[in-house]
Amino acid sequence: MKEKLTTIKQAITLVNDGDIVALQTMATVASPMALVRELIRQKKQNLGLVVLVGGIPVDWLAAAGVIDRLIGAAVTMEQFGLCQQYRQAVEQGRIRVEEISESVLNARLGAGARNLPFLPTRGAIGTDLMKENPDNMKLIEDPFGGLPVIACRALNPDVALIHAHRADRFGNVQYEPTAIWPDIGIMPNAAKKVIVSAEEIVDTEVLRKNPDRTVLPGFIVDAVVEIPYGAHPTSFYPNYGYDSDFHRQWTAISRDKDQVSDFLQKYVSTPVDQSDYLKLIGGKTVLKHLARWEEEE
Amino acid sequence: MKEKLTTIKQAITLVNDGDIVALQTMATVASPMALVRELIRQKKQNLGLVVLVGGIPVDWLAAAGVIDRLIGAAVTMEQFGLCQQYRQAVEQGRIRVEEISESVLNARLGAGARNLPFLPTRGAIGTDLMKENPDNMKLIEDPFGGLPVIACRALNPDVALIHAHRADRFGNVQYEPTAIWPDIGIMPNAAKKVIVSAEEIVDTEVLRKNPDRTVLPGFIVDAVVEIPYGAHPTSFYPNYGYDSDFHRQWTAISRDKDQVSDFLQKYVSTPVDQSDYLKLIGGKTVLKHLARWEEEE
Amino acid sequence: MSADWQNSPPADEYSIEELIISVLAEQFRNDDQATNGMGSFIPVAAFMLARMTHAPDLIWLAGTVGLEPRPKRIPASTLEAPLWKDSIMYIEQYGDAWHYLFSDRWIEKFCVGAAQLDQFGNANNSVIGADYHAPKVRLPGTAGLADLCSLGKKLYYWNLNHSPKSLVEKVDFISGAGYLDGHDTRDKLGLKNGPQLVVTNLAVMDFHKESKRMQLKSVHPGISVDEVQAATGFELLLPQGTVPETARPTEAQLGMIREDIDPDGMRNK
Amino acid sequence: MSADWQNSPPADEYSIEELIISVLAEQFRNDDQATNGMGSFIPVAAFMLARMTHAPDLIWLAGTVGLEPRPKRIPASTLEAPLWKDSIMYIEQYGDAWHYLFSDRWIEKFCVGAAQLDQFGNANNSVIGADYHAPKVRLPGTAGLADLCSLGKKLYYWNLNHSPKSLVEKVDFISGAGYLDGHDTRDKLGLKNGPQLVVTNLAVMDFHKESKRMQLKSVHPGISVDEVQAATGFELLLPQGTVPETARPTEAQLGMIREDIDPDGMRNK
Repeated sequence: MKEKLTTIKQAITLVNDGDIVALQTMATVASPMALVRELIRQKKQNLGLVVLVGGIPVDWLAAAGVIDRLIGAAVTMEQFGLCQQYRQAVEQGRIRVEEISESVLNARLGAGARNLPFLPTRGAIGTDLMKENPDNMKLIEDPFGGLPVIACRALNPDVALIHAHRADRFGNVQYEPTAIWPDIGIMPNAAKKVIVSAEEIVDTEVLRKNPDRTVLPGFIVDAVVEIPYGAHPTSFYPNYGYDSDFHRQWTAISRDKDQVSDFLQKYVSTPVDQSDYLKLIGGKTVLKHLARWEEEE
Repeated sequence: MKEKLTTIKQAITLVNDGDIVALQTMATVASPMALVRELIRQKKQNLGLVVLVGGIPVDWLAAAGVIDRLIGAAVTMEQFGLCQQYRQAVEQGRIRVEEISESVLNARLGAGARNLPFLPTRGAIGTDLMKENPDNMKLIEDPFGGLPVIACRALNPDVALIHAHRADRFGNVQYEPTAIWPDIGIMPNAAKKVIVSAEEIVDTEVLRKNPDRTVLPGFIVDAVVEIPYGAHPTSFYPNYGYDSDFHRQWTAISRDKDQVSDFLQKYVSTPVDQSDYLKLIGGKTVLKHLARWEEEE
Repeated sequence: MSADWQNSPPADEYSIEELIISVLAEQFRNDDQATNGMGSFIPVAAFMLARMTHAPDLIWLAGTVGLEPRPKRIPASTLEAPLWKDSIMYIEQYGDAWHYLFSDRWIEKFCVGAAQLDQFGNANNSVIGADYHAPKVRLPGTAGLADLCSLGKKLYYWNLNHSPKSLVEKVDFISGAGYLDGHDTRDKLGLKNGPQLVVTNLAVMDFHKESKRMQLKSVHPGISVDEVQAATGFELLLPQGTVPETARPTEAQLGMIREDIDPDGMRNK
Repeated sequence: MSADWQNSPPADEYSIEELIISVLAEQFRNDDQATNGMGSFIPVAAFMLARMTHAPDLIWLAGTVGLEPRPKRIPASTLEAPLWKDSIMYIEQYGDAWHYLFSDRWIEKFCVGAAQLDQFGNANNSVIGADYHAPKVRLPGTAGLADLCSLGKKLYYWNLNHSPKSLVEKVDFISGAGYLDGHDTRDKLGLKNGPQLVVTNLAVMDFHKESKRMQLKSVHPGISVDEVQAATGFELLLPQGTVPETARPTEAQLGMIREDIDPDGMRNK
């Protein structure tokens, strides 16, 4: 097997300006935040994002001017509210949105993963999503005489960014039993390149104990880096919960340009590495607290 | 949750003459053999089978005159040879075969499970499978201007027969980590009814310990029965290997009508229940041997 | 299950959230299958209440992920792991969810909120304003709503802010198909079921059988028909005869909501 | 990995299966990905041999199920769990396999047998005889072959019984698309790659670059070109100049096959 272990800096050089980047993210769940911070540090430009439901990473990438388009089903931080930087950018026409439903996203990525030109869905029929997206969603007849379907055009993102529980140095990636969203279940399969951060790099022998938990084979992965707490401030079950305080800090200032700039300076530009970042966000005290999941207290 | 636990007799009454039955089976792997024997005992008629790769259960159902058509990708017992009773029936025109490739089977069942009229594949393009199957495979244009695809018509079998490692009385079904073939991974999802035999019926609490291993939710399952060694003579990893001696006994006589009749009388009609069957096939000595997997000796 | 819930008297004091929860709970039967999305504290409370009372076998797929979970109480998010604690099964969200959720074969009922809902039950969670690419307000987006609306689900909308801005004559953008232009315009696309009920802070509405226009079903205690009409951005159809009053939650229901289901008051956030 | 495999001399005594294994092993490079189906003792031995010699990083998806397994030796079935012992990953066969196997993005090489193979590399594992619904012989069926042939794989056929019945001018039924009618007829359907090599008990054949007709590449030691032609049901193209002799397996390769890979002799069954 081929060596895929590298540094976060090297890994993110695989992302080119203008790329379409598939980003693992739900409202507050499992997002490769260390990789996202590195995108900002490397001042990537004109990226397009593919998300199922984007949360804080989308807001940060919008705030930092890294992205100019988004393909996705929703952007929100659930109980923490809307992503204001993203919202402003869309309202001002700086980010163009191709809004698609979850089944359309599944179909576009599924077609990409299978190298098929399209997959069909009957979700979203009758909505305005189709009207705004004639290049990627076309109503076609069922050749067997049944109801028409929406053909959803194959989408192959240039690169997928993923955070996982463990990986070996050859890019074989495991996920603990938990919700498997399309961002891990299909996005990397459709992408042309895959970059993975993992809570820990382990010996391949460890993976062989639970082959059913391996979600990505090394041969589709291009780079893997070890980043403990790499999903902070999003949750990473069962390791740690989302950081409510951190999310609230962000939403408290996220409408204000200057404060946003200071925030990103502090949490994204200044830390020299993940260990430095973890100190900054509160160190062991906060991490211990998150490991308990606030709902369980 | 609703009670789904029943007897094998009751369970198989859910299968009607003429039904299309999706059958879990690979060449020598994991097949719900106790359910298959009950189909024969209840003298079901004119069943159609859907299989990925059929082995000994297909041969028995052919021999017993239960089936008159088959939709599948292959029928063979791998190192034990062809299914001779099936082969004779096809050659004599008693069983009509709709031969499809694995991706076409996946597409037909996947469309059925999603209630879509079809799913596309580019597998099988250029073969004669399409020519023989114009009702279910049609070449259609890509509406986005790419290569054409084969639209594979949705298939919803009337009933799926499944053997699993464990289930609760509400029809929630678990499978141990191992190969998950389409016969368990998609067939039951596409079927209108699902009948499951399980090595053991457990308390729901047992399932909650490993929710990632639950492969079928109770709400799609209609009947569940407890049948230890219910896949014999096929293998059921990790519980037991396939029974080579038994397969060889069958292939030794499977070309001869009278001997076949005697064989089925002995192993299918005579045993009053699974425990009786297990004594007949050699009892604990054989079962202990199979539990070791012959390749591991 | 509380033994006396069937004979419990209507409560005198309750919050509007508690009323909505009790109305929604009533919609779920023992043989139903239901699921919830993000920010769905009220639907989750309704499912839990239904399961504790008249519908113990209601199948619940928590957050579209966890089958038959046992959360201790409603957690701070309805799309995080604590909600699907102790599930029997995790539904994988690309493959399995397509079979169980994004088809019209299973999981028939869904409760959801919408920024705008129009007289034919079309829902908008996408943009406010006419220019899609430079909207006045960019809303979160359709998420799975576009799918569920078109895939034969029965949809139950809740709305804590009944106003001419949220109940509009025509939505700015159809993120979720209701009855489209009314009458048989939904049927003609082969879309089954659709919006069933709209429960707001003022009233309960359903849809006229023929025209598919939104129709007042009941007004909440203390609210007049005129008040409801004045707060609605289009003319509501009225039922024949007197408009009934929405049933109040019972004391037993309130006890369950406040003590067992949602002691942390997530329903009020 | 045996240290001296590179300098090992050609063996004097070897079985035809061992020769075929060594020829096939040669086709797999260090950066390839390969998989095997049922009854594939010879391909599995070839993969294992390649990994023990020149291609230690050859990715092997055993039985299309198990990634990078460590079977102790070739078990009695190439589609049962002992083959994928100690795998790094189990590929789920409905969803994952569609991405990795039934597309032309990954797993490029596949070794397979066919009951009939014609001059353009079209394969038949379905029926012998003209009447599809009452065939002279019902063969097992295409299984995944129809897919793999059309999905841009490079196919390596092996055949232990080179005869006019197995190598025919035109197959009775195309279960797996080769070069169809030759020339650009495969290309025109947008099908990439296709059959690369046919290794039989007599010879090794490949396909002419332009016409896509089967062409003799080498004859096995002790076999003449005439013998090969006489055993072939169509006219084989010949390479320019003398037809080379197929390289014999080395002593080191034989040692690995006999002692490590297949001590039980599954390759002869």
